[in-house]
Amino acid sequence: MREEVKGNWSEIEIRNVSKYFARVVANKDVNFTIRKGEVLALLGENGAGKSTIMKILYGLYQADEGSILFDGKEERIANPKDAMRFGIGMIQQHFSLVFAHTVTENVILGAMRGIIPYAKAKEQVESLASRYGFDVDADALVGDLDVGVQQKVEIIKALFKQTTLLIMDEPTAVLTPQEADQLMEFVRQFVADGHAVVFITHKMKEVMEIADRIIVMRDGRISGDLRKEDTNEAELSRLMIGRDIVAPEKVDFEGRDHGQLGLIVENLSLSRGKVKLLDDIDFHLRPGEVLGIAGVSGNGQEELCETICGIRAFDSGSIVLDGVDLSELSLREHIDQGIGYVPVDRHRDAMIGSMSLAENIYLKFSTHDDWNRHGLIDANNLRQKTLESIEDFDIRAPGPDVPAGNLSGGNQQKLILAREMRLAKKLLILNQPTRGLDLGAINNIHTTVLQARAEGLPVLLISTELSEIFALSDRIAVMYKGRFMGIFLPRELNTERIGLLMAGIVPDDLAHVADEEIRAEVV
Amino acid sequence: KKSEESAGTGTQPDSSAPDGAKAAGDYKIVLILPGPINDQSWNATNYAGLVACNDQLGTKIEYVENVKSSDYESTFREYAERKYDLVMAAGTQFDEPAAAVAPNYPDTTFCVVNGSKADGDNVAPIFPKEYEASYLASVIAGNVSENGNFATIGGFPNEPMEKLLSVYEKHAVAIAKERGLADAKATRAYANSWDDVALGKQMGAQMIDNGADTLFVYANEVGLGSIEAAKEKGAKFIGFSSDQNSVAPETVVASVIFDFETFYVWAVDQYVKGTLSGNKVHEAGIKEGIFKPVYGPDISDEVKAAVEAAIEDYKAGKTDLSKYFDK
Amino acid sequence: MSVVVGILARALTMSTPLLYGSLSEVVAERSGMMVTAIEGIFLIGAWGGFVGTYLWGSALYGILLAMGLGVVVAAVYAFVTVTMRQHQVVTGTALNILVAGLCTYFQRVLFGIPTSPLKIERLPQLAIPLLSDIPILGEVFFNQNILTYIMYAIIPLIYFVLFRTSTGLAIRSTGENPVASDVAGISVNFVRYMTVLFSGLMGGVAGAFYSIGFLGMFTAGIIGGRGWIAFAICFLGNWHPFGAVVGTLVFGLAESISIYMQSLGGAGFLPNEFFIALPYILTIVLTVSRRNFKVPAKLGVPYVKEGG
Amino acid sequence: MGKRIGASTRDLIITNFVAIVAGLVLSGLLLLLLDINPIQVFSSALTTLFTDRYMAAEVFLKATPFIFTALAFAFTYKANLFNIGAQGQFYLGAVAAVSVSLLLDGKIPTPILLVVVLASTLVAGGLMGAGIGFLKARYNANEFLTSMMSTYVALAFMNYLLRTVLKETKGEYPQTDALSEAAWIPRIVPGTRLHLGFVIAVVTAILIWVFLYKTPMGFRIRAIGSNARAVELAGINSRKIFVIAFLISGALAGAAGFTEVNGVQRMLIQDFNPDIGSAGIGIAILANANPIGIIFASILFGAISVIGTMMGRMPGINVPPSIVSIIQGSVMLFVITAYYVRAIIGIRRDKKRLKREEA
Ligand SMILES: Nc1ncnc2c1ncn2[C@@H]1O[C@H](COP(=O)(O)OP(=O)(O)OP(=O)(O)O)[C@@H](O)[C@H]1O
Ligand SMILES: Nc1ncnc2c1ncn2[C@@H]1O[C@H](COP(=O)(O)OP(=O)(O)OP(=O)(O)O)[C@@H](O)[C@H]1O
Ligand SMILES: [Mg+2]
Ligand SMILES: [Mg+2]
Repeated sequence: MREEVKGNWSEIEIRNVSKYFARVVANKDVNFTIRKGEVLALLGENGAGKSTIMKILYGLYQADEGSILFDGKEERIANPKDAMRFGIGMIQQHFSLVFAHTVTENVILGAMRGIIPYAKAKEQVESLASRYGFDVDADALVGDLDVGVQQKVEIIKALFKQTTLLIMDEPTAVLTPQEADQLMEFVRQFVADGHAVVFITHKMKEVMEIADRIIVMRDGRISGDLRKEDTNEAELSRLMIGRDIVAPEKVDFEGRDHGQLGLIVENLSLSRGKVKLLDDIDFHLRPGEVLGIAGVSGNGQEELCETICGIRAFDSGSIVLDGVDLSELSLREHIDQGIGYVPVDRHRDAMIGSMSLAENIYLKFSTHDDWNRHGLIDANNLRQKTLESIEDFDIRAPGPDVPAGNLSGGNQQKLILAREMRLAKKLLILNQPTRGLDLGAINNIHTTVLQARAEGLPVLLISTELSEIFALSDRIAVMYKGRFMGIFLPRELNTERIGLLMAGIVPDDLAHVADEEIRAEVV
Repeated sequence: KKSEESAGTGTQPDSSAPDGAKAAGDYKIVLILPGPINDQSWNATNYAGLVACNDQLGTKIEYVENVKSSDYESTFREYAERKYDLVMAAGTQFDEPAAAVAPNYPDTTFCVVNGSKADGDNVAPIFPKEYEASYLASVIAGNVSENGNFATIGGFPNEPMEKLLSVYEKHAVAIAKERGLADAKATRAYANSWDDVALGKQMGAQMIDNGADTLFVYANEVGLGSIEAAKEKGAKFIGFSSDQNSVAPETVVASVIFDFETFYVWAVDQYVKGTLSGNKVHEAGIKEGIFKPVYGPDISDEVKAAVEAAIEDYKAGKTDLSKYFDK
Repeated sequence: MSVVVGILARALTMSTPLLYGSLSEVVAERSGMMVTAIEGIFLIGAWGGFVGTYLWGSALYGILLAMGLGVVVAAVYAFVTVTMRQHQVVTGTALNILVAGLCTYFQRVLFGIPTSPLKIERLPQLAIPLLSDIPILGEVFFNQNILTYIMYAIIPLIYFVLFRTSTGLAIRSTGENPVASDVAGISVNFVRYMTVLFSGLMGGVAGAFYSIGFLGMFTAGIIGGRGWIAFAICFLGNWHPFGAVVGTLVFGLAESISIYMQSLGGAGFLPNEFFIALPYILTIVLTVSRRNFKVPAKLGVPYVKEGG
Repeated sequence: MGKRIGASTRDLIITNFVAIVAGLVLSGLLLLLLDINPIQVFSSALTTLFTDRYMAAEVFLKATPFIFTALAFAFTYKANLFNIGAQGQFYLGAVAAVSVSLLLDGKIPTPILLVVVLASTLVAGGLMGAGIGFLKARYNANEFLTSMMSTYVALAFMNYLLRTVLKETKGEYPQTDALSEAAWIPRIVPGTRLHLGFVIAVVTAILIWVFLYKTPMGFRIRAIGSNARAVELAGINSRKIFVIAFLISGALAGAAGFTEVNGVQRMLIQDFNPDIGSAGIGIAILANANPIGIIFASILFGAISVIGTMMGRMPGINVPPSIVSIIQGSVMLFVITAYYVRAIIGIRRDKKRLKREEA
């Protein structure tokens, strides 16, 4: 028994909505309208309140003040079920999928009653997928899928419920350029069918590409409500941040002779079962150089970082840092060698949300004699160093004693970076350091990276964000199925070529230089 | 105030005051119990003894229940401090604490029920010779068993327990053999619990499956479970310590009860008369009349007569039970 | 032969309440709720079963009261852990202590201080015609009481509901990722309340089994840690109904065999206490040896929607 | 900032006080069912508690083992681990205490003997704890289950020893011989049973606080509770920390065996203090696992237990002993509720302030 679907509205008005969390005003007097047949972009920095206002519309949160009107009639949305009844679907910023279940089970969750006709459900899922050209195996376990495919599962999930308004919260954050393009294509098609889309992002480029109208939010308030034709990136950026942003300048790398210094990785291989996670990787990363590694995530980037950092063992090859063979060292000794590492998932790997900023910094120094005194933690010294970091890295926090989990994502990332920079005497490894961050925070982190480079630190930068790779790297490697597709100079590549390399295809005109030795001479 | 509310009512019999001044009701007496008085077993039995004293002797015995082992000593001390004349405690586990406290309070008499440690002028434990009761039980069992296969379950293995079970087993087997059951034998198990009823049932059922037709269990609530098993499987059960016939009249063919009412009255009366002296374990048994058989309808007159004969012989000193003890 | 049949039949009998308990725990834990109040629920079920039967003279009333009281304890548990989002282990500990006190206390309020045990009529052994005549199997499986027969039906039912219906899907999703349920329009709290209350219901029956089905009486020590065994079986059965069935049978058998050894007067070289500890040692060994546990990802984690 | 802390401390005190009172009121209402006047009973018990030195000292005596078992639970709780096997570790501690005392008493001077006995209880409880930690670290065995089950095993083991090698000389009952005076923990208040063990417990609690919050290892233990992987990637062997945390936890519970055997019971008997493990969990929660708070919460539980005892001894009234469990359980439950109430109050207050500021 399906419930009555009331999706035949033509516009939704959000009127004077305010939402207060205990210590923050997430939304204040928010007003705007969503119309059918339109892509509405919701633009704003981290913490601007974009997710919150949409969660209110979707019934996940309740507004403290204000109302929601469907074609001028006020309606109460007490929970997502109510929202679904109005044809509203929402894809969360952090996917809300059950990893242990199949695609079909995820899609039908909450959309069926009684005994599940699995075969029929599977058919429906497959037909939906093919309608939008999604290549998804309905029987696969979601946990086994790449994030790009998971994104598609989320979309199918929403569509399965006869969605007329699809809210997508930062859908491209984890996608490759190709995947992002596909997504945009889907959005256009979906809206063309007379539906509506709210597209949350803080990427200007996407906004200009896809939006019909743009709502800019800052500090929980609406700072702009514009048609795309009437605006430009600069204006949006000002509305979003409240000031202009100056990108950090990169001084060109000069080919200094560093002999055996820096990081030398030779014939590095690692397999799990029959799968080659790392396949014969060779490179020499010199002091003062940024080696960018592009590639679709899940192609061995994380494994590469973790083997270099000593977190993971490898099968064969060698890793030498400043003449020291790392393969014999323990994890602790790797760290003591002076390797700083910012992992891709800070919540899982690098941070303790319930502990203070100071304790998070101390985390990697608890065995260092100069951080302890008489067997006790040297609290004064720790506090001092934390304050220094807060100052140097512009971490926005009430003080060194607040829990790190209370900081926004960008500030958490700066905290991790601050700690790792203290450790990084010989090598800095960054895995997706700016994923999901806003412009201000990204800018800040890029500055730090370039400064480290200027001070002669070798930097290994992994990113799926091509603009970032191009902006920071001296040389670029592309990873595909655990292999380096080659190491190139930035000027040898463009988005299209990189896209092919990322798909495992070497463009003909590049073949002759796709080799580390030759590159070394070029440099 | 407290005297009006004290446990037990009943008319005051004219108890003869030992030194002409004090009546039974004037003594401050308390009974310390290790468990709750409604446990339907050991503590309840002792509590019944207390009520009987208050009824029959006119005493005003108070009680404390559920005293934890870490508080034994402090409880003794507390009542001694408050100048109680007689402090009773139900259970052998009180022996040591009583011995520890007694020397400091010479005016208080310490009486451990089931106690066996009597070092001091004011330490006067009373002890029911349980093996005499199990001896009576064995007379019944030996005569009612059809196949001579006896099963016994004890709570925890300890010396008095082992004695009483040995007497029961050996004597019952001997009688069965006399009756011509050449294969007569007894199997013993310990539940290692006093209160796991479910375990008692499973264990009882198992022993019946193993071939036993007559069960004898001395393990408080555990025994209740075994009765259930016997009932289910049609075996016979010899009740012990309390009248268990009523629990399952068809199954519990007879019980040998510890008449704690008589036992308590006997002990408290001795105290009131001034004969509950220290440095001595005051044992009671068949002679004192504290063990009584209670028969179900299926017990024949011959069996009853055999029990009576056993009692008379024992009273006359014709029976030596120590030969049944394991050495 | 009859010894073996006896051991098996008893194993099955003793498995029944454990299975009620562990199946209900499987359902609740699949939704992310460890019902650590299970020991208390068993106890109050045993008590309620006894009281209902004793006062109103029918085992049916006893079972109903047991279920009712089990649900009440479960409701308190759910309120504290779901609505108030407090720690499950801790809440269970508090409730178990409280329930133990309440049962003993009300036993005295209702029945005073009886000198002989209060007995009730046990549920009868119902031999199923024909089936019970099958050699060995018949005696073991088809000469049990009604609660055991109901259990036969409950096993496939729970499997079916968990894995073939949308209700089951909602339960499983809620334990794996409550956000997913929430976003899909399923109330996480509602699901968790329901599974916990169901646990209360089943746990109540399990408790009643001891007093009504097996012993015909109530004592304070009647459960004696068996609730925890059911709890452990849920883990060992890998949160699967069939796993729970296997786990319970293994336990019932271990207990039966250990009692058999004890009934022989000990196995000679091994002390009695070893057999008493055997089921617990077995749990530890299984916990250690069992690999690839598929623990529900959000087991024991309260669902916080709007933090701070 | 200062005002905030003031307000939340006030919330803490008020809500916990209300919780305790609520527990008492609930139990009091139940007493009416037995025609017992709760006000009379409680007030008379409280009066004794505050006027009778012996009874007052009993409170601290009872609190002593609670402090240890609560610390045992709190210690692993900080590492997000559950050692609910404190009861079993206590049993082993008690076995160690009585064995070593019987073996050595009279042979070495009392102070040295007591130190040796204490050490042996720490080792006994600690080893058992470490075993659980090891299974967790090595096999990822669920510590909740293993620690729970280990208590039953420890109990069986203790009973076995009591029946065999530790059985009293006269060989009757499953209990040990009494310790001679040379093995007693000295008493600190004349005319009461309060012994030095209480002081040791308090000092231990303070040391544990220092350890957890001021030392690198304490830091790691707390950190691992929140995010084991992050700690691991910081180059710290998390398995080792599991074992260490459980070792210390077990040792703390074992120490309760020392204070109970050498300070109170002076022998070991069957069914010895069967509830201090679960009480420890309740106390640790009451104190939010803060070692200093545990001292006070233990004293509260000590008082509940003494009040229960006194109520059970009032001549002619005889409150049933189960009331102690009811008070304990309901106080715990209400204290847990108080956590929630405080959180709600805090959020309300913050929101109100926020709206005021916005306006
Ligand atoms: N569950 C919550 N509890 C308390 N505060 C919250 C919660 N969720 C969000 N906030 C607060 O509300 C503000 C708005 O958050 P929101 O997630 O809406 O921002 P956003 O614009 O989506 O940011 P981002 O780009 O990082 O996703 C945040 O700054 C945060 O402080
Ligand atoms: N569950 C929560 N409980 C309390 N505060 C929260 C919660 N979620 C978010 N916040 C608040 O939100 C703020 C930032 O959260 P938010 O998730 O918007 O950050 P973010 O920049 O979007 O980070 P991320 O990139 O990781 O999403 C913090 O100040 C924090 O106080
Ligand atoms: Mg965010
Ligand atoms: Mg957001």
